Amino acid sequence: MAEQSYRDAIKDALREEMRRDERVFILGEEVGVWGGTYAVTRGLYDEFGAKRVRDTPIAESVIVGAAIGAAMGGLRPVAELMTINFSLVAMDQIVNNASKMFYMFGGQFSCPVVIRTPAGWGQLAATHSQSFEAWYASLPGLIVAMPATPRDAKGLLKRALRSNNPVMFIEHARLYNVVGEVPDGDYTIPFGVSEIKRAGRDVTIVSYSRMLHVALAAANKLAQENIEATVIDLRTLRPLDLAPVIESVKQTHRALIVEEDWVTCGMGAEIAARIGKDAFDYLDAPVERLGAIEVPMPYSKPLEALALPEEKHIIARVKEMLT
Amino acid sequence: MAEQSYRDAIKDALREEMRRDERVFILGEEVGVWGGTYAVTRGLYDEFGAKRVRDTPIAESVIVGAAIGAAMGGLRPVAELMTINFSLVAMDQIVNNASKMFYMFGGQFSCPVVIRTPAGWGQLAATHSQSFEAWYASLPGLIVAMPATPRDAKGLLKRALRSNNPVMFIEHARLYNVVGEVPDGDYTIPFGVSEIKRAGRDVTIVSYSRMLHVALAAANKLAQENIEATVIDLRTLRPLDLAPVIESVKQTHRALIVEEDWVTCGMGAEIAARIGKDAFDYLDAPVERLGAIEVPMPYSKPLEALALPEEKHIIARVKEMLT
Amino acid sequence: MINTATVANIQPATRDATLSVTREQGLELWRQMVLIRRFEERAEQAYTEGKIGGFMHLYIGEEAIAVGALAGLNPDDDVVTHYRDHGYALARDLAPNALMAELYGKATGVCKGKGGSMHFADPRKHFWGGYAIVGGHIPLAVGLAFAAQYQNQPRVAVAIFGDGATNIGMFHESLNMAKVWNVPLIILVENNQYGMGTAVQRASAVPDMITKALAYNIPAIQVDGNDVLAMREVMLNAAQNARRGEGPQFIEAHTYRWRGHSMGDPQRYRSKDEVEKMKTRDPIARFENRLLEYARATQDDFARGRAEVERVAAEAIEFAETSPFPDPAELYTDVFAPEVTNG
Amino acid sequence: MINTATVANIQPATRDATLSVTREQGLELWRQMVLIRRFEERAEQAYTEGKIGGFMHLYIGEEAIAVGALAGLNPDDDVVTHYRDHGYALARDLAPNALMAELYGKATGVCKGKGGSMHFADPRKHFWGGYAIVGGHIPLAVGLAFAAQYQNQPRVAVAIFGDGATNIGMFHESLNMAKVWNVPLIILVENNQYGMGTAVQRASAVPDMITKALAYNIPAIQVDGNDVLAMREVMLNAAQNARRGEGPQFIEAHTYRWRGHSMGDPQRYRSKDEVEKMKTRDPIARFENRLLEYARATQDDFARGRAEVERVAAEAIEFAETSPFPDPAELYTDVFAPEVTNG
Ligand SMILES: Cc1ncc(C[n+]2csc(CCOP(=O)(O)OP(=O)(O)O)c2C)c(N)n1
Ligand SMILES: Cc1ncc(C[n+]2csc(CCOP(=O)(O)OP(=O)(O)O)c2C)c(N)n1
Ligand SMILES: [Mg+2]
Ligand SMILES: [Mg+2]
Repeated sequence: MAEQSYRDAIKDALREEMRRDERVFILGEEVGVWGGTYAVTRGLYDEFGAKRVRDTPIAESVIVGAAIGAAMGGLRPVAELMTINFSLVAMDQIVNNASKMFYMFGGQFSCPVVIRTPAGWGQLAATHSQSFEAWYASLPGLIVAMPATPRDAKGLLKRALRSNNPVMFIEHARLYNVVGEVPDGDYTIPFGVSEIKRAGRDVTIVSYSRMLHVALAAANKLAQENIEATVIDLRTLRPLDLAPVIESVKQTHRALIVEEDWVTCGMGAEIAARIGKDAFDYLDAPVERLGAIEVPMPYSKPLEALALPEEKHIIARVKEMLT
Repeated sequence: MAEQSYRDAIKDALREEMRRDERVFILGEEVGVWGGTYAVTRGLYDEFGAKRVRDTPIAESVIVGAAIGAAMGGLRPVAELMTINFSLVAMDQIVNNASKMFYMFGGQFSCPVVIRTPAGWGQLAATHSQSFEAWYASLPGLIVAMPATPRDAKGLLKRALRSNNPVMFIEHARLYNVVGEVPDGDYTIPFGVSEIKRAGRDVTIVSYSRMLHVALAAANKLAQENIEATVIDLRTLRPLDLAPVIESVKQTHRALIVEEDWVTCGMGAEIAARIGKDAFDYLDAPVERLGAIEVPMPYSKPLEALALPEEKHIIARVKEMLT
Repeated sequence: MINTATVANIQPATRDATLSVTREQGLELWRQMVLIRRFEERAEQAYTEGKIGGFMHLYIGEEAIAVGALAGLNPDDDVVTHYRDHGYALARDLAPNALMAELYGKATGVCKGKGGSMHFADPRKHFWGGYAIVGGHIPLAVGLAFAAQYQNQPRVAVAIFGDGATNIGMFHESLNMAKVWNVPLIILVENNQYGMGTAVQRASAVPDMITKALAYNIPAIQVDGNDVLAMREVMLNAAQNARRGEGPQFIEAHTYRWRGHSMGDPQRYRSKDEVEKMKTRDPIARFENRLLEYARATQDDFARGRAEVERVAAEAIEFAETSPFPDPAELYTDVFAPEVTNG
Repeated sequence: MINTATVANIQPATRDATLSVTREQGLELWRQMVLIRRFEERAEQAYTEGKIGGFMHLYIGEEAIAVGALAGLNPDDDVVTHYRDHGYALARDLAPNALMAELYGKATGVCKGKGGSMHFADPRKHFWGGYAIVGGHIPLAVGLAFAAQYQNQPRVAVAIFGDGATNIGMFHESLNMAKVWNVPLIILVENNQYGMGTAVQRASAVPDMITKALAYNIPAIQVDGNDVLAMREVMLNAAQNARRGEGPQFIEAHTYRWRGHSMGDPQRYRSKDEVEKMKTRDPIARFENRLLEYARATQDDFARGRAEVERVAAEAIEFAETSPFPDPAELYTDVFAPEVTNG
């Protein structure tokens, strides 16, 4: 076990898989010479050369579409979209080609493509601060991973690179420098297995990606006031493993979902709906959701801060739920 | 009050608004000479000419984007997207321009654009049978209307054409021939007002667009077995008026949401989550959701039929809920 | 094949002199064209009888493009096409039975009935399918061409689509990246004069599709798409160039769509006269004349050929009619490929 | 302005002879360029001090394009640009105070602090904003141009963006539809040799952006973008053509980005030498020489002008520093425009 940043864990996953499988290659804007605008691919161009780490024009449709075509042709492409916001211009490729190909042609050929892209914010304003994981999670045929820790990022990405299915791999710009323990040697993490990060009797907090860390911090603070929260990391949003969530809610009788996305029609809606059904008889309070304020993201720093859910909101909401 | 088809009601809304407001014009693929592939705009080209009913190249990004620009320039464009599936290639324009413009520039200029597009199916296979209303309903800054009846289609569309905000106006290919009563003269229907279509004591069924009719038919059948359902039509999905739904659930203690979209992360998730919260103390059974089977839509007719929710599923589900 | 550097030289490549194939080859090309037409006429009839549903786009009148183009390719060259895909599938030798069954939505269909008319495919024949989003499949062809290049395989990939599709963004992004990456991609534009009801010049800023290749410095050529041998030759040539590392090649084939855009098109946008006039350029009739003149073909050959095709088309209908619909359980299969870790 | 029909004739339009403006006009253009540079240098410093956040793309070295281009337009011509928008906003006479306050995210900002560096706008000045999705604003300019045409107003619309943006689909769709609709659109491509870290020829199949106009039969011209008067002239000319109904016009302006793509760019993709060499073509210094030579300008004029600009930039900083942040309630305003029925 060594400590490693989320960024380096992802880079190692790419590097290791590129070493073991000639078919893996990377394409995207500034992934090569520049080394990736979030420096995730830095060094890979030097090691693997222009053939396998390929800079592209600013043309997300063909970045994703050509990745899909290359996958059909026997390769294992990793398409990097500089941010998830730009996936909007490649949306048709993801929805209509990647996620449907296997089914539409009757299972004749699959589409093992990995689309890596960070969500995030940081005074980037309305068009550059979005998070579309719930959209992607709505699509049959697409796997959606959204890891919170270096260990999961590496293990899930390696899993994705060996998968026979299209994977939307959503990173987070504000997690790249977060450090955590990463197992030594080769390992993968399966899709559709949520993880209990912390066990507590009073409330079940469900989260993923960056908000998991905020939820854990809030849980630690709550513990000082003798409120014990279970915190569960979903890790993949499709397949979505809610079994441990339901299990936990049966003990705690209360659930809070924390996401960075807008609440309306976000992941939390789906999770709340399912808890409301599968743990119906166990709930002592309504399932609560916490997410971003429903406005396009403003640039101004204090306004932006107000738009995002924070530790204090989680703490306050949990306390409300317990009274 | 006259009987009119959903198609003609929409056409009349367009015609009447074009007559009263010179700024209104229509653009889209085959809207002019052809008369619209679903014949909605048929006759308008003859009446208003090529200046105001404009055929475009197959280029959805510029169809929507130019509509937005024309709105900035003082016009009131109606962009028709042949089907909602093609909105994927215009997604960036809808999300990043239409829905954010007013906020991002500090309220300096608005974007009064109407995007008309039908959802639907009919052996059209995986890429042509989708329904993305929950995606659009997740966006702050965008109004999403999805009318079920000729009266609402006309009234909401006229409202949209006088609105100062961007409206995603989602029609349904399989409703165009449905006939219903349409008030005489000029009228509009406000956004964000759900309508109780039928009152009953036993269960609250929430729906919209085509599934509303299926829900009503099911409710009528259920009534024969002395099960009385309240059926509520949401009419607009953003703003979303759940007040009558909550009110009703407080009486019936049971709710079922029926949609044509996939259930996971669909509109039903949001509605179920809100009912679960706002009517928590009144629910005698979990909120239920019914929607399409979670697979890309198959072409084969019997398979397609199996993928879609039907009257009988609603009836069965309601009965389950009541036992 | 004219390099775009000298745009002024772009010339149509209509050649009508002698026969560039053997008698047997010629008769085989003819047979394929006739098969496509009869197959579609039978499908059209079945559609009218309500046995086929959804969108069905007929290729009647355009047969020479698919047949000639695929005759100019190797069987393992990758083909990606739009929804108007019957002609290509038949010319790539996909079984008429399985194709007709697909139209009927039967379990014996080439995609088990899940794809339908717009989504014929058979990867074993490097026929990667018909796609229904206009322009959405062009990037896939770029990727297939890249995969061949990456793996040092001598394959080329062909992206096929219509004049209307040249106006969408994905066309542009694909051609540009294909050229920058210098991949062995052949862009084949079927200019059948209309995108649905919109005549080319009402949708495109330039009347000639080859002009668009200039923006990417991609060599481009125009060809009479109703001349099966001319088609074959330009494709042979383009494939040769692409195969030897010269990067993307662009072909614009002129033809005319005899039928409506898809079943049920009221065709308000063109006159019956225009259609009748264009039908006089029937690629099959024209080729028959050439075969008679240059290849010692006889009316007997044609009669035998037609009878054979008739039998094949009838059998396809019979097969489709008698095949079972997919088992209801099939609804749930094929969402995800088996998740076997590959190491 | 060279029509694309005669592609062989496309020539750079660098003109360096006499002065085509009066002394006062010349000094004003010079002042605008100097203001843009000093404004940005001050912003750069403030960014380094952590007072400005997010993405900030500097225009330093490219000033002649914005200043010359807008000098060739009427004040009510519609302007839509990309995120690298400081130069255009200042050249369109938006208040430096409000712009700097926007960078600081203050309530007094031109967009109340909601937009930031990439989203300056003021519709009263027909400056419709900077947009941050590459190519995403080009369709808007088509719509604005169409609105002018529809309303019989003599305005033109200008879409401004970089070399890198020419590779995205929305560029293609926009140019094609603009030409088909013959709208008064001017496409101004700032070829600053890089899209982020990618040199033009690594991303574009053709090195000259004007070549892309061929695909739409749009008249195109290349101009030295570091020559403010040449810029003004080509824009005057393009605007005149567009205004008299000749449809879209395309301008490629050559320049060089002195700074990184945005703040914090490690610039691994180019050498310091290259940057230094390109800096010798400084548009401001070059124009000073011409003013000295042809317009009886003196070093005194420049000294006075610089002092004035210095004062304006300093005041902008002061204004931004002392302005309040938006009220928290502002977070919730401006999501929807007032829903007053208009009849
Ligand atoms: C993105 C998108 N927009 C619109 C459509 C609807 N549509 C299907 S085919 C077609 C016309 C295409 O014309 P062309 O490319 O010339 O091909 P042809 O049908 O003539 O063979 C249109 C508009 C679609 N399928 N996808
Ligand atoms: C669709 C999209 N893809 C990627 C980006 C990230 N990005 C922002 S600016 C830029 C480079 C644009 O270069 P160019 O068009 O030459 O303009 P310049 O910055 O040189 O002025 C990129 C890739 C984006 N904003 N939008
Ligand atoms: Mg066509
Ligand atoms: Mg640039």
